[in-house]
Amino acid sequence: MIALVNIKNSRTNLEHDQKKESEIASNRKVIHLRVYRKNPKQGKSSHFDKFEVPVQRWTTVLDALLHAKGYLDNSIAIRYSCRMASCGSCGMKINGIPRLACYTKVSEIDENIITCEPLPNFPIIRDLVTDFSDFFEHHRAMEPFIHNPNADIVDKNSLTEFIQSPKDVERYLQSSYCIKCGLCYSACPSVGTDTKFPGPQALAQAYRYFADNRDDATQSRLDIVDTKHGIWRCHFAGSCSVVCPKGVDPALGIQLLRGHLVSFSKNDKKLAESRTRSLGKI
Amino acid sequence: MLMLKESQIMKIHYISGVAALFVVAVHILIRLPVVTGMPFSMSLEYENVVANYQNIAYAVLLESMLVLIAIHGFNGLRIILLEFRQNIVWENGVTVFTLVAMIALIAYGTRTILIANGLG
Amino acid sequence: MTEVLSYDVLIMGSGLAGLRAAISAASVDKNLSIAVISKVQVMRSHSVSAEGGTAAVLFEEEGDNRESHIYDTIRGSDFLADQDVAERLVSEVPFEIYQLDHWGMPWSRKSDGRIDQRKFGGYSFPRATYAQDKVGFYEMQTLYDTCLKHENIHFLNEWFCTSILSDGSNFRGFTAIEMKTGQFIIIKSSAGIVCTGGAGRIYGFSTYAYSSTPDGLDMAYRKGLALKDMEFVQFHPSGILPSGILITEGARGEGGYLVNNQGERFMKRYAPEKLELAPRDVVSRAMIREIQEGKGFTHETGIDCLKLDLSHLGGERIKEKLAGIREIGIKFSGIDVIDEPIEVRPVCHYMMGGIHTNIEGETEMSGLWCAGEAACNSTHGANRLGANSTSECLVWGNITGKQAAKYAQKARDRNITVSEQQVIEEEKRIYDGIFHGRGDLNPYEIKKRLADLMDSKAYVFRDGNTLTEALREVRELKRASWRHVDDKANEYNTNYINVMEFDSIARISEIVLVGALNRQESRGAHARIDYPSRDDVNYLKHTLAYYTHEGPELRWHPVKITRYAPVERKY
Amino acid sequence: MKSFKEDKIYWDSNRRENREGLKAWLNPSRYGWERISYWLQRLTGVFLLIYFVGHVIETSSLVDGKDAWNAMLELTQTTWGHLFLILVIGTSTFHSANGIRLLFTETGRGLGKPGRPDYPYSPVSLNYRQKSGIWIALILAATAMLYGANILFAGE
Ligand SMILES: Cc1cc2nc3c(=O)[nH]c(=O)nc-3n(C[C@H](O)[C@H](O)[C@H](O)COP(=O)(O)OP(=O)(O)OC[C@H]3O[C@@H](n4cnc5c(N)ncnc54)[C@H](O)[C@@H]3O)c2cc1C
Ligand code: HEM
Ligand code: SF4
Ligand code: F3S
Ligand code: FES
Repeated sequence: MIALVNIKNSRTNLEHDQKKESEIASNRKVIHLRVYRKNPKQGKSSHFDKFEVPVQRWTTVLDALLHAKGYLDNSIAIRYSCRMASCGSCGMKINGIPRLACYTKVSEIDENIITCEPLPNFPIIRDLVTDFSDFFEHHRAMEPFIHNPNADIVDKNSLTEFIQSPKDVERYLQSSYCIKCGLCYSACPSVGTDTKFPGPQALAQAYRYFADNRDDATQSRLDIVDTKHGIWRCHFAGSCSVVCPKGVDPALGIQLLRGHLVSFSKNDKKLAESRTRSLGKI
Repeated sequence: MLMLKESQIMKIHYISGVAALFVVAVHILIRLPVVTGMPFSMSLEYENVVANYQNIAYAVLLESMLVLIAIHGFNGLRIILLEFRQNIVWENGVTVFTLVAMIALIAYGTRTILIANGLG
Repeated sequence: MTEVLSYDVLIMGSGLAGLRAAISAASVDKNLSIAVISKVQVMRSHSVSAEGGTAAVLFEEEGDNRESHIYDTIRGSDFLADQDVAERLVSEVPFEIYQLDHWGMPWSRKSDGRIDQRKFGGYSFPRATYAQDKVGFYEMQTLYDTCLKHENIHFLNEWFCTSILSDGSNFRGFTAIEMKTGQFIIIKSSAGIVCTGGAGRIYGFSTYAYSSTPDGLDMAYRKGLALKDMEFVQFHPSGILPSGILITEGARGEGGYLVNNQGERFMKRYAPEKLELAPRDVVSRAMIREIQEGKGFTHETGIDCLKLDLSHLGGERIKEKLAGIREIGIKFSGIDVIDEPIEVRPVCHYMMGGIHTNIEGETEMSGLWCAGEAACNSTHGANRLGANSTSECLVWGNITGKQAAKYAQKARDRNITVSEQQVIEEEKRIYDGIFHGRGDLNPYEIKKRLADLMDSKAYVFRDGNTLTEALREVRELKRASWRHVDDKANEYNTNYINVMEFDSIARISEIVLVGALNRQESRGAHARIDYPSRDDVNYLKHTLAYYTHEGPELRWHPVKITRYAPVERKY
Repeated sequence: MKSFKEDKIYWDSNRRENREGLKAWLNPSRYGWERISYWLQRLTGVFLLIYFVGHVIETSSLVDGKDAWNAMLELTQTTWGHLFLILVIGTSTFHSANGIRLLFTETGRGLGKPGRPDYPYSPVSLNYRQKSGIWIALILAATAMLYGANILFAGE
């Protein structure tokens, strides 16, 4: 069935390629990448290394860093994985603002020098890599899971489904966009000094589960955040929402949750009805 | 230590803030030439001020202003200091310090009002 | 002295399969200590990138039925799937969907509040359960958050496993490097589950995360376990240029068209009935043929491609159901899919092959299970249907987690001993062999050459001569004198980790090529130009590859056929 | 064996390494108007508290009789003293006006509702209402300062 056509199916022919190459070369330019270097275990001092990296229209800061790592200095420490802004690994301070390296195109940054530093508010492990343990612990402290006596399905033969209208989903969906990249945590001024403050990411998750109508732990969720270093240490600086790459808007969730804490907002959440599904046999 | 929930403290913070806004407004209006009919500097003369203090309504106003702003302001300070360092000694120290400072200031201000009332 | 940790159940990998296994093991017994070891932090696994959906039969009252899901899966696999396994998948997956719903998964809903489903390639009913176009991400989030409920699940984040420990026939643990400190650590356990995911980074043009390297497969292979069906690599029709980031099949499920440079919906000539929603192997081949016939576009990088047109779906629908795709298009391709067609090209997307397991996910080593994309329990045969992989991860994550926990309960009081010899050998391999190895070639350059080779010579269409050539070159690169590690620090030494990954990439690429050469037929995702048709007489069987010092040794393994006799696939 | 309980207390151990610290409080740039509002609210709050304490002490000279009071007035009713007072007027106006805005927003009013964010994302909580609130507070403060200056310096 399959026609016997030229196997070189991947990049057509070479001549064609070369012509294109030269065309691209003409709009290719070079940027200067300044990378923060420090290994706390081997001395306190830090410095910046400078690299010249060729870039194209679609080159991201992550691409540029990986080019530097692969061909100029293998020892740059950097954390990355998905390269499509969905894993949250590559947060760093790029030209002064916390951003995802894979989500920041070189062409979006006006300057010709790109400075990469580790995320502030996270302890530095090495170079651009920071320690997220505190951050994850803060998330965990919010009990980010559904509290509901029926959360675990016990009887595999009688499956139930919670009835949730698209509207119900919309109440919490935005907060569940969070990829735990920590950008908000590093932009927030309260986190800058308060180590026990959960930070915008964790508080947004507190709101996410609070607003989910499958969850019935409404009061205990409020109690978790209503502490000395809890939700009230947010002063609506809004920087979390400014830097969030996923549109989570943690500032919104936090303020809404506070409305419930001072009982200014009415809580009209009704627990979702759970309906049994009939199942046929194979 | 004070057994208030943080949300209750913050409610007090907000309410005292807004209430303070009203009393301060009155306090300042009374000083304004449009209201008093005299130039600002004149309204500050000793006799005028003492007369003000001896007006009971005004003294009550002053006292509530003193209390409201002290509560609001020192709680604000407490918030800032709490965020500054986190360990038990510091945290308890901050609470005690701001409470004591608040009470001291209120007491000191109240003394002025009371004595001014007794001034001939 | 090497530090030794011990747990009751060890799970390598924190993707969908790994997290599902952890929860399921934890709920068997509160007193078991369970460790999830991963070379990335918990929510960074490649599974978060899965976009389109999870296949399950939910609406039997509306005409769907499980029989049909089973048959679609088997037909999609070009009859290389083990039919009992496909049946197991289909019968268990509805439970997983509802269970996720109970744990907080934001499934997209119908207006009456029930879980919604969308069309997907190769199915005869819309049965891809979706949550916008971020299914994998939400599933990961739900599972991770639910893991946090269990006090006995411990996360060892950013620990890079290097080998499997055994005492000949029984599993004994893993060796790992804690990346933060660079310490070499032995983790002992009586039960283990390998969930290291796919190996798509053996290709350069790939939808996979950079972390999807074949370390897990390589560990099993080096330990003498078989890798099954490695020649079957799925190429997804729509990867964007130049990054290879995926445009989900859900985009076509929602009604997107593929067009060639004459503006024609060419799929009508290749799959008149299913059009763009034919299985991926069919669509990818059609696309390459269009390109070869000169009907492709040329992307500004000079790479040939076709276009995927979504503009007729309308802005509101796209924003609601394909928001992620739109974002990806704008950001990484400079195209808003609401306004313009986006350039796409077949891209390495899934490995049907993996560590050989049976229907329960057991490997050939007692005490060791394998689940998810790393496993080959033969659900997918020669070609996986979209949305069936996350299903597989969930189902076998659950199955293996339970089994491993029960096994660990029985073995709890036994003392686990790890032979000193094994550990010393492993230390030698990584420290003397990799860390201190000397040479002059930049390993990153080698990696690039390997990937380019696979991209051009083991792509959608393959042929004997090029495969032979590729194999020769891969072996050369494998033997070349790599510079190994420039970076000599202990702390977070990614250079070191990268070289270990590249090492496994070279070995696994070789297996893919050997398998592809050996299979002289065209079946599913494996299309040979020199053997253009399926050959059920000689090749209706699985390939097994075993480690030898010289290279993989191949054996055959029968396909389990229960009810459905192989027929020609037409879509 | 590392136990989970130990993992859990990480952040109680007061780790401050690489925290931005006071720099985060004191640098209002980079993040937009809400950050400026945060910065100003805090600075004006502290400033007002200091002034308030000073003011209570200042007025207490009343109890020591007319001479003490006049001596105090002498000290404060200078050009610098007036400028300082104008600053107090400005800061208290801003702090109060912005404080009222914060009172609403910090309890979830006027922010909009969570919903599906569309790319490119613009957070609803940082909406126009918030920004205009901040601007109004600034304008009010400026007006109050002008008015105050008028009164204070007119008296001389
Ligand atoms: C872009 C994209 C979209 C997809 N969309 C869909 C879809 O819509 N529907 C569908 O059904 N399927 C989809 N898939 C396929 C599906 O996502 C994957 O098959 C599945 O997520 C694999 O999950 P996993 O748990 O097996 O492995 P992964 O998620 O890949 O996890 C592997 C884990 O192993 C760990 N690991 C690896 N090596 C080591 C080591 N040496 N030491 C320690 N840990 C290690 C990693 O850290 C990681 O945690 C998609 C795939 C891609 C690439
Ligand atoms: C008159 C009306 C006032 C209102 C409506 C008001 C309101 C507010 C509000 C809403 C906050 C913010 C709390 C937070 O961000 O969580 C605040 C903080 C503060 N206020 Fe006021 N306030 C007023 C007057 C004053 C006065 C007169 C003082 C001085 C004594 C003062 C001192 C402070 C301090 C020190 C803070 C703490 C700053 C911070 O938390 O960032 N306030 N006020
Ligand atoms: S809320 Fe946004 S910025 Fe913060 S961690 Fe989540 S995705 Fe990142
Ligand atoms: S930046 Fe911080 S102060 Fe509040 S609004 Fe965001 S958490
Ligand atoms: S690499 Fe995953 S978010 Fe950037």
